[in-house]
Amino acid sequence: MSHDDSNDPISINRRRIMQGLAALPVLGLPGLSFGANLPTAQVNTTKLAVTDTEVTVGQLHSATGTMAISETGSIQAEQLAIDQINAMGGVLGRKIKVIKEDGASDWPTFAEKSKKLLINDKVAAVFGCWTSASRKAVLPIFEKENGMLYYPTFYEGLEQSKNVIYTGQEATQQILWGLDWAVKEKKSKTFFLVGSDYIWPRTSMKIARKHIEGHLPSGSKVVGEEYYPLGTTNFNSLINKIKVAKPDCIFIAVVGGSNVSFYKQLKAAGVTSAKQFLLTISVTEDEVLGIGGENMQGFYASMKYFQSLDNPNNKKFVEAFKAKYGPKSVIGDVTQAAYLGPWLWKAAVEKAGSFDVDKIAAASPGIEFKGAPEAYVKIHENHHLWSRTRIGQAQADGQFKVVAESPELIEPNPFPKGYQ
Amino acid sequence: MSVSEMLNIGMMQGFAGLSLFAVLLLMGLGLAIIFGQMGVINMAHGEFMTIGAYTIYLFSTITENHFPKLVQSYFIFAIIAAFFIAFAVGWFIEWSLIRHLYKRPLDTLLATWGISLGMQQIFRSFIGPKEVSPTLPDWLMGSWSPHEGLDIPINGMFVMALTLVVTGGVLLALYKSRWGLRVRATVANRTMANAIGINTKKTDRLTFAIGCGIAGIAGAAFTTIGSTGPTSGSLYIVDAFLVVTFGGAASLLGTMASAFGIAQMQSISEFFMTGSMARVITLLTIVLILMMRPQGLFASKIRR
Amino acid sequence: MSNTDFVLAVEDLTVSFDGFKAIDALNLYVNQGELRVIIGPNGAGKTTLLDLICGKTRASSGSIKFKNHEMTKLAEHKIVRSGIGRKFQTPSIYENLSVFKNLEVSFPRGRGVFGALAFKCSDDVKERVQSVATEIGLEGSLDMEAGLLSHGQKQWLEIGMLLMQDPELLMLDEPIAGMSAREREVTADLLKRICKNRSMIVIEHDMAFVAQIADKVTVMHQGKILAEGSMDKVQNDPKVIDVYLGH
Amino acid sequence: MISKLLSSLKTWIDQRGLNGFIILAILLAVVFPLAMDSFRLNLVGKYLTYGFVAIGLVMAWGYGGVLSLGQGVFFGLGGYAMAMFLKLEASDPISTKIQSTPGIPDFMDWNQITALPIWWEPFRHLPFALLAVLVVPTLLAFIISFAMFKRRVGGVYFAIITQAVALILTVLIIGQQGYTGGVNGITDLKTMLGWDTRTNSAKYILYFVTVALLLASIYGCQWIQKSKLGTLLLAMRDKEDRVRFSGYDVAMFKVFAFCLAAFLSAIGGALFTLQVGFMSASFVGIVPSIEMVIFAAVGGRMSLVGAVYGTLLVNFGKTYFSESFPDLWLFLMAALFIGVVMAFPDGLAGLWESHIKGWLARGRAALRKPKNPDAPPSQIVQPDADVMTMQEIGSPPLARSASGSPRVPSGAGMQVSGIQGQSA
Repeated sequence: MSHDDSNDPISINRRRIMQGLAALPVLGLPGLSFGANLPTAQVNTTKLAVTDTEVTVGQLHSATGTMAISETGSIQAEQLAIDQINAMGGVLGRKIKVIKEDGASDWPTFAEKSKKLLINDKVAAVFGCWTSASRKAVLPIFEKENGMLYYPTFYEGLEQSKNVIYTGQEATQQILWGLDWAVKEKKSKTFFLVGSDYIWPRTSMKIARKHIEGHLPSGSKVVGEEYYPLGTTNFNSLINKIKVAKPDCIFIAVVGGSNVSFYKQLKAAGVTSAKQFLLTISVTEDEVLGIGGENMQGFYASMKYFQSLDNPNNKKFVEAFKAKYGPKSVIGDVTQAAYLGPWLWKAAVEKAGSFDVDKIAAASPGIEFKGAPEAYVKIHENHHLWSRTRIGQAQADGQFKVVAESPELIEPNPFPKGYQ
Repeated sequence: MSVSEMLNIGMMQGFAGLSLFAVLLLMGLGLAIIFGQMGVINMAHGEFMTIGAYTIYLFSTITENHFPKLVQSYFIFAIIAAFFIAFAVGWFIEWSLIRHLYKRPLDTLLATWGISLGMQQIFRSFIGPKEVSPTLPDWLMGSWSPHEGLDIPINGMFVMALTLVVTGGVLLALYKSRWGLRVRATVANRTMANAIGINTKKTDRLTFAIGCGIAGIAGAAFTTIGSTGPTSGSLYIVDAFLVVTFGGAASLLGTMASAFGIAQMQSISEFFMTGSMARVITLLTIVLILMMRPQGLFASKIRR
Repeated sequence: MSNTDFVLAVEDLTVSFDGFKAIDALNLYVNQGELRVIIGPNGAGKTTLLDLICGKTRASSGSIKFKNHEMTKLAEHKIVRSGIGRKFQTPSIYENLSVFKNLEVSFPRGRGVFGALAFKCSDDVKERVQSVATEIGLEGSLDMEAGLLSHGQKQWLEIGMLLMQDPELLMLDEPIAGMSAREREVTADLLKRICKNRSMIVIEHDMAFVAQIADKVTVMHQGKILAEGSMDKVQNDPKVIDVYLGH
Repeated sequence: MISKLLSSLKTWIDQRGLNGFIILAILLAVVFPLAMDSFRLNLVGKYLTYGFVAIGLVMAWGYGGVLSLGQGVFFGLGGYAMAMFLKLEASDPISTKIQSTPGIPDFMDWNQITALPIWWEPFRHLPFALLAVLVVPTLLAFIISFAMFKRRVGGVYFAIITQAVALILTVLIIGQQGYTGGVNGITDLKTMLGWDTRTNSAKYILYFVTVALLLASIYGCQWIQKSKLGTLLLAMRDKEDRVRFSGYDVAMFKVFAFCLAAFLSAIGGALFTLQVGFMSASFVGIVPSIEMVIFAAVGGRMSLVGAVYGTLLVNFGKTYFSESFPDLWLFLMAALFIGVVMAFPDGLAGLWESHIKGWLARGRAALRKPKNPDAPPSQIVQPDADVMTMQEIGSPPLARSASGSPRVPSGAGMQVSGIQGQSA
């Protein structure tokens, strides 16, 4: 991996002075010397797996099973971030050692492995999980064993934990601005909501419906709301229902293998971007790999990150990612969010001057990360990230063209009033 | 909604039912041969379909990179190749494992389950854990729109045509060829078939491999409507078994009837209720009918 | 239909398999204490008739009355419990159980699920096993695994298993098939002994054996009864001769 | 004196075939707790809850000849019944005050349900929940199997129909997430009647409760195997028609075997919920159901004790392989399944009976040259010379018939002959 200190994108609150100069090569180095001389007994009072030279963290994703399709990108991004941090000298002068565990797309296995990481391996932090179900399965364990989880996926919200940093967007961040944009730019009045049948699409659609019916200009309405079991491969009847309803906007949260079937069949039924406006919150560059750019072309996605984002941080990130994982690899929203995890953890540790989970949790709010590929992010009091939402239009080559970006950072609001 | 629009929707919905019928039949056909005729519970059926899908991906990649002029026509050759690759893998697996298990049908389930795990991991390790998307020829994409408001999916028509050809081929082979005669004789009475000089071992191997080959064709065809990834096959396996069981395992006619019944039930109920409820209702109906008629829709009455 | 004194009254019995009538409007009456032998060429429907009586196959139409009770609608185990025992063509015993267990399991007590759980092999059961084993000549092999018995012994064991249930009607499908001459004689003696207080239907091909045991012989052909009567009578019936020798 | 007592105890154990049982009991109740830290022990506790399913399958599949590919349904129902009780206890108005409707389970709140559904109400009471754990799955098993077996639905068909049932229930649970928790399941369970089930001491107690119940279940199943019912189940696998025409309602015996398996699975599920702290639809599906069959197959489908070892082995294998060879572990698992089916169709128990036991006995015999006190008492009965008539004429004992009739061992042990032949 090509890496030098100029790639150090980290900066934290207490070093505000340096932030303005973050792009300068040498300025990663203070992070190196900082704390390197702190004795282990001082930075680790809770018997975590931290030695004078090494700190152990866990990585818990599905490398096998149906979710491996999605989680592979997160595994790669986290590994990349950790390699970069190590190349810079690690955290508090300690190199990061990773213990990889396979959740195997099975929630009980996630629970078992998280226990193993926290109780047996005493890892200082865990980067992992993807589905809501796996997070829900491990959450009580993280809370009881007092571990720290960096969770990368955009998700339904309705959760907030001292022991979790949510590096993806919660539902309101991802959805509300996207719908506003659809009304403003695409003049959408009628919406057809489609989702896979589980908590994230259901909650997302609930929020979407409340927003459409309560907050968008009068006359906006939902003309259909449909859920299909995970793994459904046939959508012809659904597509006919959509044709009957003739919505201005199809709003989609279909996931997994179903995604591919949905878009291929949509195109085959003559529903193309030329005739129909479609906004999805579940298709990233990773999914387009399976769907095929030609089947997705012209449709829109509402995300906080697209690989094509034009900023220096992202250029470096994409370059480093491709150098490590091959020129054909793609980076989706979740992959980028997973990349943030180790960096945010490093920043929190350095701010707290300790690996102790309590101190990290307390230190996290307010931490800023200017080097994020998605550009500036900041950790909120509620352990979610302030972030911008963007609208991308799918291109034939599988990339998205960013057509709009929220002007402000959107505040994370996992328990949105009026949307429950 | 105007009358002509309702007519259009009605026609498209009718076509949706038919195309689901074709999909179910195509995925069930290979299994009907292996499970129905041989009694082998092939849990790796889905993975043989994945082999077919990856064959298309392989061909599409090679064509794109080396023979860009053939992009419009490679698909047909790839489907034929999918049959032979799946056939060869099936042949090998029959030779190495299945042939030792004919007397223990339930054990074939466990062994093929292991095969399915192993094959999924092979796909993941050697092709990659993410989904892929083969580039399909333009003529397979999009819809045929005879007039405004009516769109008939071309990939659906393609799958239907392919199903027709494969089903016809299987029926022809089973009832008109030497192989078919041998298969039917072996199913009816293995010992006697052996005694009259039929090499039942060879017949078994050929039958298993042909079943796998058809699964390969199905998987190849489904790249037009579904995903291609290490676990894509697992999306189809349960439906495939249901189709075959519901039809009455030993009868190809039954497999067809059951695929038709399930497809209509599913697609009509989906139109009037949510997808999840439609699925529950369809499955429940199947189980209730199977409880009342355990031998399946079609099974001949014989002296037991 | 009419009440009769017959143990078994089969009337108008028909069964068809996909249009093929294996039994065609058949009537058969068996008296108390009678030993009836059914003969006929292969495919005449003899085994199917036994299958119908014991409920293994369901009749398309007609009636089967056992002691004036209709049997055609009853479940198999209920038919057995009302007093009909049936031996299959090939010896049907539990190969991996001991001879003792084979007999014990056939004892008609603890036939329900929970009855079987609570069943105790009490002295009366042991006595009964002993006496039946003596009857069939296996009292010395009680601990032997049944699969190790000779073919003839297996046939006897299955008869013994039926005797454990003390059925009023005993149906035997080719009980001496595959037996040596000496075994056949012993079997004939056994059958004569055990038919003392019950009725029996025996299917057999061996005419010498039939002559030795039969009270009355029924000849079946193509699902119908061709002739019925004493051995001498049917042997001289031209129709019977035609069927066996003709065409 | 003591040695005499010991030897008489040994005879008592030998007579009842309890050797394997006692070794297992010592292993689970003494060796594991001493040798393992609380994390690993808790893992074993979790595996043992699958052990209930495996011994259930030994009874239903090995003995009853009824293969179910839907045991996850019963495991899941038992687990859900338990989870519903625990969830209600965890959802008191104070700890759920952040919700728009405090006092109901969190997932209901997320799904805009504003009052506890009526059918959840009785689950506030532990006795009802426990009753539901035992009764609901058994009843469902009864309904399914009664309908099928009365109509003689055969082995493979039955297996596939149970699969369909598993699929339906999964889709139903996921689709009705407002009432069931959906894909996520019912999570974040904390206390039972105020007793915190998440502490280390609670884990120890739950482990021993699991072991005790498992051993009791095995003992109960062994008792059933030795009863007339057990004999009949074996007899049915050999000659079903003979049993039927000896006046037994064969269907009801199969129903019993299936219900027993469901009953045991449900206990396992409830214990799983208690130990792991959540229950989700992923147990109800087809994949876990098949895996559970594999546990039993690896252990030996005719051996109760073997099934527990099989469960432990597969799960240890899964845990160890996936921790040590994260990229290869699925290959290793696949090889394990295929290897067991191909080489040891009777599983570990078969391997034990056919290879290791004899090898051990030889080793032992070689060690102590004098008389072997372990030799079983002579069972050979001398034929009585007076009643030889029928035996004389019978041909000498034949070898076991070579036809493909199902091989049925005569007891909990495994049949030795034929194993080599099968794997050749």
